[in-house]
Amino acid sequence: MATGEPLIVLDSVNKWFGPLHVLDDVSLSVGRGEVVVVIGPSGSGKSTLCRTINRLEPINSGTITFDGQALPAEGKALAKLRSEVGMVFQSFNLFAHKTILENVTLGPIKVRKEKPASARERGLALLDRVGIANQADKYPAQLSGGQQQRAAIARALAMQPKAMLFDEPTSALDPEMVGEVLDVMTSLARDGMTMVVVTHEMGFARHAANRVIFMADGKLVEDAAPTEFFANPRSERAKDFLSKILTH
Amino acid sequence: MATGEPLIVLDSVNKWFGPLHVLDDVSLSVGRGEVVVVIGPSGSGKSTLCRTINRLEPINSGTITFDGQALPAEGKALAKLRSEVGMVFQSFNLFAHKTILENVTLGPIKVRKEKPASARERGLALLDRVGIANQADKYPAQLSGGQQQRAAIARALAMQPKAMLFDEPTSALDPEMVGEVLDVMTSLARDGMTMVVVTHEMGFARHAANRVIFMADGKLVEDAAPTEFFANPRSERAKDFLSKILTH
Amino acid sequence: MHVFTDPDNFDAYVSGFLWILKLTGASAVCALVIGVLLAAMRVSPVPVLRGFGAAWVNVFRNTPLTLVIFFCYFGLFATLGLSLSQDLDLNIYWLGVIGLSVYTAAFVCEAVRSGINTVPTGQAEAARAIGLSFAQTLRIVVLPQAARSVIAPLGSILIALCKNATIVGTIGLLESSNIMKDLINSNGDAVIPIFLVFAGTFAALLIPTGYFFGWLANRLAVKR
Amino acid sequence: GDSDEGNSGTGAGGIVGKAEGQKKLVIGVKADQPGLGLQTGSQYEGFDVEIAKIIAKGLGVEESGIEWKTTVSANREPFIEQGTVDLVVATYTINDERKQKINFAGPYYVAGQDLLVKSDSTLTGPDQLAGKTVCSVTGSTPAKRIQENYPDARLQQFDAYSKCLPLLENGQVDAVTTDDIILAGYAAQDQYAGKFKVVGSTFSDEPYGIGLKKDDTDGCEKVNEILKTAAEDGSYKAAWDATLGKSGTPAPELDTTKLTHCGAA
Amino acid sequence: MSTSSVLYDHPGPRAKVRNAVLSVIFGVALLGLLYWIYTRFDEANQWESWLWEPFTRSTTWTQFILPGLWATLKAAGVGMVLSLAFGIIFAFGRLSDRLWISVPAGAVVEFFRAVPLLLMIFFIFYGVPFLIQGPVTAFWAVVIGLTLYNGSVLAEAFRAGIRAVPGGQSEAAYAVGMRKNQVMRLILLPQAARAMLPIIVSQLVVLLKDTALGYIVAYPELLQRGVNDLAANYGNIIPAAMVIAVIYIVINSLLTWFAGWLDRRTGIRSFRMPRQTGPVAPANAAPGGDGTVAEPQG
Ligand SMILES: Nc1ncnc2c1ncn2[C@@H]1O[C@H](COP(=O)(O)OP(=O)(O)OP(=O)(O)O)[C@@H](O)[C@H]1O
Ligand SMILES: Nc1ncnc2c1ncn2[C@@H]1O[C@H](COP(=O)(O)OP(=O)(O)OP(=O)(O)O)[C@@H](O)[C@H]1O
Ligand SMILES: [Mg+2]
Ligand SMILES: [Mg+2]
Repeated sequence: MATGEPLIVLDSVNKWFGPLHVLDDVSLSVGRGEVVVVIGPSGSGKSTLCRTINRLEPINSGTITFDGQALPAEGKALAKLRSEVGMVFQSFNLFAHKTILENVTLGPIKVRKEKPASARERGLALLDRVGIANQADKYPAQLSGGQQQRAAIARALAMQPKAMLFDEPTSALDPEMVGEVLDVMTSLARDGMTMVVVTHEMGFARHAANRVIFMADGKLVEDAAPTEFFANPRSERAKDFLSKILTH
Repeated sequence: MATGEPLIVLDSVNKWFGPLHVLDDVSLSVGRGEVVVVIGPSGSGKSTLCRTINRLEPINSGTITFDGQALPAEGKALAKLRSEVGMVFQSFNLFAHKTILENVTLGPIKVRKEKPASARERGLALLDRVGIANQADKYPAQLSGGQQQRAAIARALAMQPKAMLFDEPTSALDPEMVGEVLDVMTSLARDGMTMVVVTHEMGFARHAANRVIFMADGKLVEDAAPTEFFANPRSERAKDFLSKILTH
Repeated sequence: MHVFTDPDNFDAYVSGFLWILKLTGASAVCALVIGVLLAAMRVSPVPVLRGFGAAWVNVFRNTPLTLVIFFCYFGLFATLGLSLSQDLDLNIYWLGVIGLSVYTAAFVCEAVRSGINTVPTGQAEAARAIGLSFAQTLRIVVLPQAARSVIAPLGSILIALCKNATIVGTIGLLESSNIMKDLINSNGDAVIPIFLVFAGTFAALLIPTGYFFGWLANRLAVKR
Repeated sequence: GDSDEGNSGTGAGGIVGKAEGQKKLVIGVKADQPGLGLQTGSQYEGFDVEIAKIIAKGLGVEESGIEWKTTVSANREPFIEQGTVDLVVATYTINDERKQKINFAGPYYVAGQDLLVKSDSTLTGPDQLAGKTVCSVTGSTPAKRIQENYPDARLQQFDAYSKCLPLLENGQVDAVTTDDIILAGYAAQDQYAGKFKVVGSTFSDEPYGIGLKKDDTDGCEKVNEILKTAAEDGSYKAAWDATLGKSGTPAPELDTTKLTHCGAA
Repeated sequence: MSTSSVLYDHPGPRAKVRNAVLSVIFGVALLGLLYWIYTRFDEANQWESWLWEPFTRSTTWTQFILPGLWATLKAAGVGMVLSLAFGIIFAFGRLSDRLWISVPAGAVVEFFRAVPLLLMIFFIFYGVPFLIQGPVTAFWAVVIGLTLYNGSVLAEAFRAGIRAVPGGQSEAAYAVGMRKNQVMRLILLPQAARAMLPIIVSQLVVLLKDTALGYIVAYPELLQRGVNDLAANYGNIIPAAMVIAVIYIVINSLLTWFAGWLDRRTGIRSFRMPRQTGPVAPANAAPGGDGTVAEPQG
């Protein structure tokens, strides 16, 4: 699906946490409309990779460009960049003291200075799209995990982002709720959203991803089409990982 | 595998949390050496069922017998019963201020008044059995989730229980660690341990269970052999649930 | 009870508690303002401000209040010449308010800071991820949630402040502890009833205050 | 009620009996009054302390048998009533209110409330205190007297006189008030030498007594006897000269005719 | 500082400059203020050598400060031991299932938390002797007062700590067959004590400072000996108070440091309060923010 110049480009990115080399010379480019799934064992640096893209984590060396521009280091420019990159977390992170609708409209109103009325209208439409329009006035704690995560997706979409980052969006969910969140994500992918998704849901990787990236120990070990990757992983690490995760 | 009289018998058990009917006339018997897997949507009462069997939750009506005797209501007799029923929790619940080995030997020493030396020896053997003998002197927080859960299983086994209850033992684990815990459970099942297992791991249900029980809204909806249940669920609820959980 | 039927004694009792209440009221407001400022310094990205906040907290948490009050009188007033009122009592009162405020502010700062720490980091990250600025993140997302988990500890601090107000008696304000001492000195036969009346008044003021803050904290607690 | 429960009765329970039997006494003195009762480390020194030693000696108790106990103005009666101390020699003014609770021997000295001012001050008496700031100890008799008789004076109170002095030096207070003898003790201290003066117009009589248990009449009479002897044999004068007399003030006469009746009347 | 860094972004180049500038401005202002205070004290002759000279004499230390310090430490030490015992007993009392235990325990704790320590100590010294028909020494008046107040605060801290231990810990203990008192003793209390260690320590610091209130019954502690009595001898009350303040700060910092050291040494490092994962029973699991700060009495 990749068209034109790539939207996200990482070039020789390195990052340390103290002595720990969490991102080891990672280069990656994600084209517009492309869906990239990142998998790998725990601690391999997947979340960190995700978080560097909207600079929730600064990097130590290398460059990251988004939509042709190097990531700004701070200030307004950085806030603007972040509002263009939606992010969905494993633990939802809905603002606990705001209703679902307020969660969704907060960004547009405070960052984009949209009028409350129009933000509200768009917010309701988005909640409807993710299937929880009837929960708009509840607080996050009153919703099931699946509903919360869908609200979090709506919140990110409300900023009309150019790309979306998902960090294990379903791994905190009860199994019967995983499906409803994956459905929303699949429909986003179909609508042409550029997505980077850290996940263990191999089903999603198989049908929705354009590429699968396998990380281990901070290194980008494999980068392949899903069919190829699952049928025929090249590295031992990937084989080992897949065997652990797919047997049961 | 069921032999002789059943080990655990629940007869018309009812339980309310305030207005909520969490266990609705549940009757169930588990034979010696039998492995029963309990599945069902979130909130259907699976955990509660599990917890009533060693009376971590008291019931409102009905009877539960264990090894031919009605569950004692309190005091020494209750403590003794609990020590005969091993329990493994979703969140491991290892004693955070004790090392792994101390976790395993605490029950034998303090409850069974075993000598520390012999408890230690048996404890180490059990840790070896679950594959973490080399972690004996670490604290829970220093172990991965999979290792912690195996330690929790060893802790339960140290009391030489007549039956083991598992409440979603793998759902707090990273996917690549699920396998190692299921392996230990499968080997226990093969050795003839009586087990009640609440889980979403359909693979385990398929190969290790003698029976699968499906719960919904506090009711025991289906009770069947695994092959039969997965191939041919009788109720709509079960069909719906399976479709949600098996698609991705 | 004959002690309190004497109108002079009764007036003294009332005026003693009035001083306590006035000290508590003014100091509570000042301590809250200073404490929040200090907390803001302690979480700020500016090292000197962080150091200043930490030093303040360490100094005042480790010095007996009696000494702090002493320095307010002998340092601020007697040496630096800070006179806050022509009226002797009012001057002592305001010096007492300063002492209680700077001392209590150290505890308020720690309460607010640990309140900020109870807000899961994900909340601030999510706020930044939708493009909120630092100030917006703090104002719209972090502080409202921190405020709620800070209420119960602030309640305890307020209660302690009220009791601590008795220490201003050491620089000559005739607040309840001095009044009680006086009454006991001149009514040695009624020590126990006198104590029970004073202790009981404090209990009657402060136990409900504690329950009120507990209730408020529960009501406003953010469900997670 | 009557304090006759065994340990606190007269006779054997009084100080005479205790001094004879145990050769020990617990004596309460001030700890923070230069010239009268000042604690330096474990030692106490001052006129009161010397008087206490004379009385102990008269009762047959060696200096080593004395256990000194710090008292403050507020805890003297309770200490005596509760038996924490046997005797109190601590700038203890005899008055009727106190006589209700305890017994007084003495007076061994008649002090009077006075003012301590800077050497160059023009204050000559309490009548000029209006609008001036006077410093004293919270709840003390001198403080109360100022409050009642000179309401126009501004009264600053602390828990100890030692806090008043730096303020007097700074000019934050115009005078310190309490018994002249106490003031003299401060004025005579090295570090204030030449800075302060005692005004010298006393406006009250403060006969200093020796406090003991209310019902210990025997003890009281014995103490009075000892004081009489001390006046005669010069030990009273020696006590003065060794302490307050150091500043040059000659020893006062001890008027033995004024000694109390020990509650006998 | 990792805790606060989540609040703000990792500073970029402009932020770094801004922070440096703010640091300099604020630092200079602060130094200026300190210098001004210094000169004002100088004008008031507070730096004159005779005021400070006593502190170079050993007798000042051996006769005033050290005995005072010893009295302070003695009262604080005994008070700490008794407060901890009182705290544990009353925490358990309040958590008891039996109303006739929990209600009186709660009332006692609430009462002693509400009465100013100054009044408490004064009353124990002057009032209690009437009740027990015998004297109470200044030492015990201070120690008992400290125990009743700080013990009550600690009881609340322990109680909050025990309630903050995730429910799973006690369930797991019951599940291996422990009785209620074993669960309390072996599982809950050790974890609560460790989790609450910072609060316990800061309360002990408060306790140590509170010994200063002993002045009201003429207990010869550090403040009494080192400020009032010392100044009665040398007439240098402000310098004396400065020296004593520094001593308090040093001792309390040492206490805090010692607790930290103990903390690390006993391997608590590897201990972390477990997080409750998975579904939490909505009822009794509310480890609220209560009791996370010591009560700043005296
Ligand atoms: N703020 C931090 N400070 C120090 N170390 C960190 C920090 N965040 C992450 N790490 C470490 O960096 C490594 C990579 O972390 P990361 O969260 O990116 O892994 P991951 O692949 O997302 O793992 P998981 O599947 O468990 O989420 C880990 O070893 C982790 O402990
Ligand atoms: N202590 C409690 N007090 C009140 N309600 C409770 C309590 N424990 C559980 N419940 C409620 O009882 C119902 C059944 O809970 P239970 O934990 O047994 O379900 P479950 O099938 O194990 O669900 P899950 O798959 O989410 O673990 C739920 O609605 C739950 O909210
Ligand atoms: Mg991750
Ligand atoms: Mg459950």
